[in-house]
Amino acid sequence: MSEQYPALLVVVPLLSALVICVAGWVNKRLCFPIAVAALGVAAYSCIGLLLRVLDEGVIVYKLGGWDPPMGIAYYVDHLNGLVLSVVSVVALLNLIASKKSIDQEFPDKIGPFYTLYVLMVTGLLGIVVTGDAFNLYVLLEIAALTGYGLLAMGEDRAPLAALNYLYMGTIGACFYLLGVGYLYIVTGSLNMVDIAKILPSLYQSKAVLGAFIILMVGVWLKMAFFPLHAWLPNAYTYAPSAASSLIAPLVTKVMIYVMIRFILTVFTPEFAFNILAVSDSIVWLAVIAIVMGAILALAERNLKKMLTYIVIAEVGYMVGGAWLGNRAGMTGAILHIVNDALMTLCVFLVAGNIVYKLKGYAFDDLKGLYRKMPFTMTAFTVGVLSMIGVPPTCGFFSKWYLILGAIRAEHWFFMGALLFSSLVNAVLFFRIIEIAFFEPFTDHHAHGHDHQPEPIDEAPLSMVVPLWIVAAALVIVGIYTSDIVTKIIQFAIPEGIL
Amino acid sequence: MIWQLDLAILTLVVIAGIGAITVKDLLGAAILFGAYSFMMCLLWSIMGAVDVSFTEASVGAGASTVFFVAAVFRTTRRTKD
Amino acid sequence: MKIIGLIIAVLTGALLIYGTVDFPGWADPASPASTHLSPHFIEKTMEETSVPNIVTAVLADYRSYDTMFETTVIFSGGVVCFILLRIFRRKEPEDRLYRHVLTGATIRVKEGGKIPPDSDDFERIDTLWTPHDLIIKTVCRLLIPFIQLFGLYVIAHGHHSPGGGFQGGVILGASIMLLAISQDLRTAVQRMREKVDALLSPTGVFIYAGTGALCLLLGLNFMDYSALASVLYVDPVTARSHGILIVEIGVGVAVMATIIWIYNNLSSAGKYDEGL
Amino acid sequence: MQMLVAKYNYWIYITLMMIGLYAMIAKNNLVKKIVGMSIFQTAIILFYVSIGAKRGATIPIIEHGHGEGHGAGTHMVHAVDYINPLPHVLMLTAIVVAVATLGVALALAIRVYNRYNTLEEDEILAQIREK
Amino acid sequence: METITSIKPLLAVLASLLVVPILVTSTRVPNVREAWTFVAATVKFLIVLSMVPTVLKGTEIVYTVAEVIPGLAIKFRVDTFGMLFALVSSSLWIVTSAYSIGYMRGLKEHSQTRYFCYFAICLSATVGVAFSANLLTLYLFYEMLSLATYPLVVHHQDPEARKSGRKYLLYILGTSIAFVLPAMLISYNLAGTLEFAKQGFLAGTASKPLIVVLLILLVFGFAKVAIMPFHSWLPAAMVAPTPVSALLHAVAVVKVGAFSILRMITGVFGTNLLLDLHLGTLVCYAAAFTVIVASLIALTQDELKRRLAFSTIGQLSYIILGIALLSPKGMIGGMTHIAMHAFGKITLFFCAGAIAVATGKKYISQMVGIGKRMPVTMIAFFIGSLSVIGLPPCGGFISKWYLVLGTLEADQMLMLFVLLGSSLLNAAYFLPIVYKAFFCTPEESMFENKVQEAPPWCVVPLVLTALLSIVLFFYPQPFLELARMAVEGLLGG
Repeated sequence: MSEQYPALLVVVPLLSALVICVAGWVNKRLCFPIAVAALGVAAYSCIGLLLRVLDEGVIVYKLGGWDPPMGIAYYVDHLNGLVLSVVSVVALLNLIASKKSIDQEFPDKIGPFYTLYVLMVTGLLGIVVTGDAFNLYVLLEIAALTGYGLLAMGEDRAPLAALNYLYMGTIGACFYLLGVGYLYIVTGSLNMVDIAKILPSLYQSKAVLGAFIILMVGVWLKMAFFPLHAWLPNAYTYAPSAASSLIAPLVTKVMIYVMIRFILTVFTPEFAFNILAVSDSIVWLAVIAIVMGAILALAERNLKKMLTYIVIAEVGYMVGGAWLGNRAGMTGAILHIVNDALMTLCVFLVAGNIVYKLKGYAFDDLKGLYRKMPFTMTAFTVGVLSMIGVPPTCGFFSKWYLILGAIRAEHWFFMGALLFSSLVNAVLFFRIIEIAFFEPFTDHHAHGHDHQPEPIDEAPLSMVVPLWIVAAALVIVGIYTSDIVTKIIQFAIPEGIL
Repeated sequence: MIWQLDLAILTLVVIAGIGAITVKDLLGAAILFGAYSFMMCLLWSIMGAVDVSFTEASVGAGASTVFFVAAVFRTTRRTKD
Repeated sequence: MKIIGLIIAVLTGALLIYGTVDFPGWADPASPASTHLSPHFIEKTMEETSVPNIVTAVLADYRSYDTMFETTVIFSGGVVCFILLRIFRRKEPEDRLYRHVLTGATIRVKEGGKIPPDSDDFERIDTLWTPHDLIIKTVCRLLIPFIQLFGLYVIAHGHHSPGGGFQGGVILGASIMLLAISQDLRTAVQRMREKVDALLSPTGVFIYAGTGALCLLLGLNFMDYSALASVLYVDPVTARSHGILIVEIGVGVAVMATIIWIYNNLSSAGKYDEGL
Repeated sequence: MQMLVAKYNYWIYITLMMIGLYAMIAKNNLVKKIVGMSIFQTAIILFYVSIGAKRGATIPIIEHGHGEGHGAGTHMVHAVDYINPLPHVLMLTAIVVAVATLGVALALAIRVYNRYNTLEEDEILAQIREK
Repeated sequence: METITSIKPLLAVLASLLVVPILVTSTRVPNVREAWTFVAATVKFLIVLSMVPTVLKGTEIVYTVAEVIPGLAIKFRVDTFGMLFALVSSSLWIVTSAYSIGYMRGLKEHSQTRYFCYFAICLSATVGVAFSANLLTLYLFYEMLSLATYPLVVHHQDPEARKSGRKYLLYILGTSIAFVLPAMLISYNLAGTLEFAKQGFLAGTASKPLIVVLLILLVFGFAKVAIMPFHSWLPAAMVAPTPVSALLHAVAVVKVGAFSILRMITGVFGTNLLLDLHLGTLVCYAAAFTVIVASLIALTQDELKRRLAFSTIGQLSYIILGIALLSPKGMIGGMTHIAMHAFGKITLFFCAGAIAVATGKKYISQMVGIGKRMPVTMIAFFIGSLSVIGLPPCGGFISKWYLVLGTLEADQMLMLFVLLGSSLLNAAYFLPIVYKAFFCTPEESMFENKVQEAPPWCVVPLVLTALLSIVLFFYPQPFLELARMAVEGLLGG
């Protein structure tokens, strides 16, 4: 069966989503196990696929048995394999962790919610695995549509925020589609590898340039790259916690993947870095993105919204890293896809747990949380350390490569921006930790010393255990950075990039 | 393909498009959008894309417009721009 | 905002027009798009799938994976509309309005009051101003079966003429929408219950994806319909043709149900009352 | 001039896209934005469809293909005779995506209207700010 | 140089880390909890001690934990210099634990479990820094220490403590992220390695301006050493409970800073490189400035702990100064000063804490006549002062002697005067306290008769450290020997 892994990882969740939708009308309790099983199979296939790629190199899977470029084909290489595994594992963990909050927030719409959840994961996995530019668009739209639905299910401003996201997301997807159209008109092909073969003779073509720009702008819109980020904070803040902790870690990261895929495979680094000579300005944009994200985050007094601005800053990390145009920077960007997915998941799961117990996430609600929810907050601390970039958590190591890339490219401002954002993260999170650790929980003030400890009121085990797994993963991935880099990422980057 | 017809319809499409976004009544905008879609569908059949124009006729001019009308009825016709 | 919008639109337009400079001429038969992949599709389709309508063949076979997700997109659109709008526990108003169909008189029924059950003479309305036009109702009633028949034809004849599952599905859906507009939503929902929509919609997609998965189970790649040959007892090329038909039916079912589902939710804002 | 003749189609499509894009960004009314979105998407579809256009070719349904199926007796098919079918296929998908997006967008607009009782963005923002 | 592979360094680090879960679970039974603290402290000390003979033989103990970045591992290497530092900190942990018990119980502090847990983590980090084989590992433990001290600094949880905590983190974390991290990466990019080498791994890889930039980044980046202008966190952090101030701000934290800078100068840049480029002087001036200014500020402080804090700032710069002289004697002096100052200063802090426990007084002006009520404490205080001033018969004399020799050897007369002048200043801010404590008329005394010595848990440790300070004058061999070997290894080997 292992040769069918590429198909399974998309088809199983898709079919299960349909079954869940039916099951939602029959027996609501069936939905969750089916969803877990489906994502479990997907995660199994993804990891199996990654292991196969490590053994055998690039795997081509022809859908419908048609040879590319006639039919649609998957190209699974090291880059895909890695991102696929991350996406599927993150989605699975979040699903398990979110069950209680889903039950709590949508008692009568459980079926459709799980349907959308699994469909969204299908879409994201499909985006990552596909080797066809147009197919990517369709899957993009699946992920986006389900995302709008999931995000809009939140509290009162959520529909408006989701509608704004929809406008921006649609513009982004349309730009992407236009870019693909421009490429199609000059190459006549939709298959990424095939396009890449035809393109070198067309590098001077204005159409290719136009295609490139419009495509990148589209992808940036979707990943909320500054200054195209305006839709993101509200959309993620007011979303239900199960949705925000799925979407925040994955969607931006998958879009970064798309960008890297287009740089590396379709347009080739030669075109993107050498012929165009725009990398420097894009890194500058990334610098602004990081700095602005950090500053905007500083101004927030609301945990979840603050996290969303950090997501924006992190997007800047990865875009900048990818566009530094050297091996270290690209390694950093790819590594950061993995790490950032995990750490964003970690902090958003914490936010979810807090919302589940406290129904609020303004800073004032967080007082005394360390006593009240010690396990959640311990995991939060690990996530925070990773976000700041303290070794041996994984956040440090991707930052390591990004900074190294900046040094090798002699782009000091990017390095400065990375350090600045680390510092701001430290300020941001220690502000929270201070409130949560040292301020008493209820309004009964700590008179003198030796007051009675608050009773522990931890989130249920099914939410804490996945959270702890993620927190542990942050450290483990950090320690195994060397393996990830030498065995996977090194092969994901073409030889041409030094 | 007759380019005069093509050009004429293209002009109408642009007019319908501009009309749809400028008219100060959402129901009117919905109907103009229907007209726009239908014009579009004509254009495509001129280009020989019969399947696409068939789809646009049923979806763009049909279902989409109905959706618009439904939504306008459920909300309001009022618009400031 | 208007200025910014204008600037962005003009900039985008300028970029796009700049890109067109290096385009091949419009409708140029020698353009890459017409010479790279499409000749294969045009010349080989009959041989490989025995479907004369190339669009159908490419849609449901060469690029069937795309189309599967296209169906999934509309399905997810339906689910999203449902999850966003549908209101289950709505407080019923105390007074309910009914119209006596034959006379057109409106009756207000106080809380606890009932109209004779099993009576076709009364219909539930929600506002005093609810239009009622016999001509439209009757004509539409007459028209709907033919529309549906045409829809079925479009699905079934997709191999040979323009059309296929998607267009047919929309037409079928439109027939029910017509019913809902000409009568009211309650009548249409009585014909096709919400649950039926909600079940048919995933079922249609399931037919599609399930066919693909069946190929996978039969030992070939996903969506490789030639694997169906052993099940259908035909040669692989005909099996492809049949496979296309099966998935087109799936598309039709899914699209029909979903379009109706979306319409129902939109037109009643999730309350499933009289609709428009 | 020659370029104008060869390319004017594209330019009109781009004009349409600009109309849609402008409406999406600049309009204040949420449903107007959705109209703009649909116009934008349709214009892109138009662009794609026109890629497939081919002078001197007919619709992509093979003549003499009816009835006898594949195999013996089929006429030789020449690519120049038929319009490029690939963009059509893609655009069928795109239309479906467009209608699904439209449905979702309208559903969201209805939700927003139910909450704020208006569709004007500035009025909604004013309401939010008031709180 | 011979090397052997052994897991002992890792065990030494883990000993105090692994005890944390046990401490957490035994919150309800303070006696068990504190017994475990002692067990861990002893075990750690014994492990460190067990490595001493090997190290004294000139063998290095190496252990690689994990290769985290290709070619760059989390790795321990126990050399003589690291051993010196580990020995100081792990031995003082035992004493401080005892003192903590007395102090925390005496003042009925809250959240004692948290206190002991983070204390244990701090010690792990300190020993980790001591045994680091490369800059990455050092950075890791350095950051760990910064974060683990934060809860200790903010122990009181009142607004003042939180403000100080913020300041502490801003300085420590801020400088390490903004200065050390980029410097580390730039060095890595230049040299391709971060492994500490005898003559530095940067030698011959970079131009002079770049070296200067890196030197500045690394010297000021390790802000724990409180070189001006990055010193003001240290007085602020005095809000912490006294044992914390004692161990962390007189011993572990600040000494980790000093240790790190010594490592940078010797292991990253190498003395030869700095000598060639005449960069030692640069650091010298920074340190000398800090020495003088800090001593002057200390004179003006009325709060005892703050005066001690500024004294610490000055003394730390002695260490830096000693190393930056780049002469063998000076380096020996600097390294030995880590140990000598640690014993002296911890005594002083213990005394300050004991006074606080017994009387609640924090200001020097309120301590007139205290010597009559708490004679043991104040005699210990006197001994500690002598050691810090650098007078016989205390350990501090030994290190200062070598420092002075170092200035002569390096022909830095200016530095000689700085040292001597600052010793005078030291005397000026310590001895009056002692004088007023003992010699005053009964009318002047500010204390009632009922004031007693602090509880034995407090007094015994401070007597112990005071005695050790004296013992180290007569028997400075372990530390002196280790320092001499380290310097020989660096310069001669």
